[in-house]
Amino acid sequence: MALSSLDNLYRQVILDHSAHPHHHGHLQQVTNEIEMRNPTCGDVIQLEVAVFNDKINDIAFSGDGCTISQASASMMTDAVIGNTPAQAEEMVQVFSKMIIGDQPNLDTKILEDASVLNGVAKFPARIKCAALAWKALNNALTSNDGKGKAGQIVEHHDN
Amino acid sequence: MALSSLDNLYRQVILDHSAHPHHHGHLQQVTNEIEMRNPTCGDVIQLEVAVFNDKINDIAFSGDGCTISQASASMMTDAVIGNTPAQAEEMVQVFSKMIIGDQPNLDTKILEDASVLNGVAKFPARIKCAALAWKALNNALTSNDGKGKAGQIVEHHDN
Amino acid sequence: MVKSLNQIRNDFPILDQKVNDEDLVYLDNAATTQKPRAVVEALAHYYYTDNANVHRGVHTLAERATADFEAAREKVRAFINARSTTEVLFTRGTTTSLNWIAASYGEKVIGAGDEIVISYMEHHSNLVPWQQLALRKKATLKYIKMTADGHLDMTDAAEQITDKTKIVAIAQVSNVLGVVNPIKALAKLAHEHGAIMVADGAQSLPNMPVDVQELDCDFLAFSGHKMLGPTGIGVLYGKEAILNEMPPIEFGGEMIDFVDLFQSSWKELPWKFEAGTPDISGAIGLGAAIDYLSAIGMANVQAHEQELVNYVLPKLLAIDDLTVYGPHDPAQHTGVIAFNLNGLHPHDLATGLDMEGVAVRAGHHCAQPLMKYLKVPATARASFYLYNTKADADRLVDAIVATKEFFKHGTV
Amino acid sequence: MVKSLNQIRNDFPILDQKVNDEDLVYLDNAATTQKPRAVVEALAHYYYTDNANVHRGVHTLAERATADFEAAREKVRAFINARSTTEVLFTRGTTTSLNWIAASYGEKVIGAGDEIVISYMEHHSNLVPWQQLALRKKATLKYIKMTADGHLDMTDAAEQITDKTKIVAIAQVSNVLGVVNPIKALAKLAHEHGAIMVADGAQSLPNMPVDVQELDCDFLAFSGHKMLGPTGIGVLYGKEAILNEMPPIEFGGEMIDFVDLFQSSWKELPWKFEAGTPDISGAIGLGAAIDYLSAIGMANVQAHEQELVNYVLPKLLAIDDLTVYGPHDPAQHTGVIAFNLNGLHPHDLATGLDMEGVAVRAGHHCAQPLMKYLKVPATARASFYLYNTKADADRLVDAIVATKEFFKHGTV
Ligand SMILES: Cc1ncc(COP(=O)(O)O)c(C=O)c1O
Ligand SMILES: Cc1ncc(COP(=O)(O)O)c(C=O)c1O
Repeated sequence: MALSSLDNLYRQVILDHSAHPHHHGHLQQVTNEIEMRNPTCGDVIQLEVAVFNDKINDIAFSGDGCTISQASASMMTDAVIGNTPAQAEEMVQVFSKMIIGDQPNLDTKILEDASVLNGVAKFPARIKCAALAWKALNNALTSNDGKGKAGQIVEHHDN
Repeated sequence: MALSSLDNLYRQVILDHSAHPHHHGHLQQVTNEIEMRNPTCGDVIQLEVAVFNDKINDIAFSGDGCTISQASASMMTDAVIGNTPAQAEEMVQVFSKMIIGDQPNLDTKILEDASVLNGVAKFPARIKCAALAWKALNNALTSNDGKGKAGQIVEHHDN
Repeated sequence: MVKSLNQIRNDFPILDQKVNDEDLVYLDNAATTQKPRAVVEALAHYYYTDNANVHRGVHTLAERATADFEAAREKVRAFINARSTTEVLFTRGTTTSLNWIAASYGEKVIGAGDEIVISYMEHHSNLVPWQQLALRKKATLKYIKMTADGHLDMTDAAEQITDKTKIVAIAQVSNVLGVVNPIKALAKLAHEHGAIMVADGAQSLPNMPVDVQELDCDFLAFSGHKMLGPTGIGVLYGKEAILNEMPPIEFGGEMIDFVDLFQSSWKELPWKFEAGTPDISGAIGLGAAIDYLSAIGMANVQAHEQELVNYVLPKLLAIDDLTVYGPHDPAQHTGVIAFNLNGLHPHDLATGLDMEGVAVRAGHHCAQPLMKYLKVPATARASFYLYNTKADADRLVDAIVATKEFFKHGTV
Repeated sequence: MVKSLNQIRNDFPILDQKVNDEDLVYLDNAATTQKPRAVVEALAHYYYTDNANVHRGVHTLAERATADFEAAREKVRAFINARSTTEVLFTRGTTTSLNWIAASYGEKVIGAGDEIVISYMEHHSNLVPWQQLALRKKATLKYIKMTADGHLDMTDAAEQITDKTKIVAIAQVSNVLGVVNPIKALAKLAHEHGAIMVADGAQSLPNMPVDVQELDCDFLAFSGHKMLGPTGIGVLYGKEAILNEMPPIEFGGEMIDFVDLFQSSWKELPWKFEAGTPDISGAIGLGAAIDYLSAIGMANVQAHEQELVNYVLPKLLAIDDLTVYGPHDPAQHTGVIAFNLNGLHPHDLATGLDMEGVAVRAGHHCAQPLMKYLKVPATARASFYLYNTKADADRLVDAIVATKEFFKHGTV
């Protein structure tokens, strides 16, 4: 049955992250924060980041969303913690390229677990689910109003 | 050539009325008057009527328009002068039915010369040209603002 | 029905395809319906034989195009039993129709302190225009509550609608809960308080007979694309006396009587509101859709959908962990069924169903206030139409169960 | 051209028909153009394989429809060389596009005493919205004069446009006089005075290469149906910075970010302005039309029309009793030619031509102020397009002469 192809999207590690998300909740000290939505599906993420000495010291997310968006957020927090904002920006770029599937030979090692989300490229309707957390991170780090650079990180339509 | 069918529309009497319209100009004494337009083509008619003792004593028109609309106005004035407003209304009804060509056995004698405008039924784009003067008469006689009953007398689209 | 279900399905070439290696089951009809050949061929016929601009030309094609276009208006008039074609305005769709009411009638009539009454189940298109109008005018936007099973609470309606109320705007059929709202009773209530009644017919026109004189609503808005017609065309019905008093919303070609340098006057109804070249082929396509629906008969369309609901709703309710929103009595439920698998986001569910070839929607269905009211972030939604079968219903049920199993065990 | 004229004509089935027993010569292209098979087939293909609502669904058809729809937006972007698809809004047509600018940008920016500058040759759709805006805001509507041969008087433009001017709105190509207006120079003038430049592209987009970055206009409006596309679809191009500051005109589904009971927020560009289900098939059809035009090349389209004008204009000028409006130098004249037979109303002339199978328009061409300026109640107008031939031009000339003879002698 065609349902079997779901395996390509919902790998076990994704289901695990979604069921038991890492860094879920709130921080005591927050330097950057943002709330973002996928207007069409109603998914929403609140992201809190603590950047000290040019390092992402801590990060936490909350909100509502599907398996993919929750897993992606959890994996994103794992990947960026301990990195500089610049390195995190770099990861956002790599992730954005990965999920639209344009570059088959893309090196996605720096994304850690999140690299398994490459399967989403085959499910165009779900790309925005995977992208939400990363887009939120990008905006939290690069603009004040959480809107300024939203269009830059993913090449698909935001909705 | 297909131009020959123009003869059905532009009978000699129509060309004559258009070239030398009757009752063209203005009245000294006016009891009912109206200005009406065909919005699409820009044709416009000013109609002045003098009704005394329940009789259309005199009538005059001016304005701009095509051969059909000028001839129709001229023939209309000939036909209704000397009649009561009620008789004129009756003529308007007969004329309206005639030009849409629905009733082949319609008795159009009371229309006098105007009865030759029956050919217009075969030229749907020109029905409104023929109708303008009669519609103006109807409105001049039946409503104050020149709008109230405009829709009632012809069954096609006014434009 | 006049045609067999098989014959009907054959009229819709799109249904005969595989999606993700499975036969397509299209259950997203509340979003948009598929088009029968007759509609697509009406478009092609228009463009291949009659195409010209309307109401402008003296030449033969222009006359034919104008006659085709105005014939479509007459078909709409007859379909909703309006008194006259002067009451039938062509728009871009339900959303534009409702915005026009708010921008013209609303702008003129609503003042500070006036009330506009809607409900929690409204589609954003019948909510945000009123909300923004209320904000502009410092008017009060009021929401009619719902009963526990998702019906409009008519007791609350009688309280919300007061002498301060100027506009009541309610969907005739909900695009989420599958309930039918009593427009006629609401119109009576509205009129008793001197308010006008706006019916959002986006989900009712495709699925049941609608008679504007019987409902006595003052406005009715609907979309062609949800009733077998093309995208880009919709209708605003309005009572003639009200339309006559309304200023036009758009200005330009076709809608003018006379244009002077510093002032202008407008044509008669309905053209006063139709500025610019209209969607001629869209109107003609909608006319063909109405012909198609009328040949089947709207009562038959409704009966067919009811039969499907009678069949599928109990099966859905029998699935463990599945929550169905709206009434659980099939007799109370239209062909729009919203549901959630507990513990699974509806997006994941919809992706699972899509892998099985079953197309449903997942999200807030342009009804975020309703989602909040129901206390869910989103739902899945299956919506049936005249070409759907019991086999389609079975496929839906099976796919839900299979998807549930997949997510329970992390594999198929 | 890449295709021969014969090949092109074969792409347009409608041209191959008799009208009043004569082979059709369609010369009403400025009103609306005919559609090639490729456009009609794009509509049919969409409805027979991909149709679904866009931006809403998780399922496969919805994803395909969304991709098709957004691909059409990208085609428009490339066609006008906009910086980004965020600057390309789909509307119902030129008229709606222009009304949106007036209703949103105009409503926000124009105050009492401000000036809006247009010209005497504007189409009602680029005139009445500004006139009504000026009336609402007690602003001043100013008209740029024309030179004797029908060009925009740029000396007068420099006088009319002042520091009080907020909006300059001019047609890039006149739909009556067949002149091209210097949008780039006007934009420069407007910008020097802090005003924005609105270009009405309804008659330019179909007939010549247009590059919004080169023109540096702030808005550009045009219609699909005048450039081989379907009715019901049009475009509003706007510079991103300006669109970002503009409030949406219509509210509802698809354009919202978040809807709460008493307030809402909007999506990003371009969707902020596209409330409700868009004209999906219309956009796809326009995309197919752009593909068709691009394959031929807009420079080639323009050259072909120029060749026809070079051929026919001298022949028309040679007819006794025929008055041609606009420049008499063919090099200064686009494929739109307005004329009158002295002593005969253009309606009668057009009926005569129609009897000969030649479709032209007669009337005020939605340009009553221009008619007044020219001191004529109406004119006839022939407008050529890429499928017209020199034989068509001959047929026009012959039919005019024959009609003239008929009315001179009262018979054929
Ligand atoms: C110069 C010009 N502007 C605007 C329009 C209006 O276009 P539409 O009727 O497609 O809205 C037209 C065409 O009628 C036109 O020629
Ligand atoms: C109840 C209801 N109202 C309004 C709309 C908006 O219709 P459209 O998107 O065709 O403008 C819809 C459909 O999306 C609907 O279901």
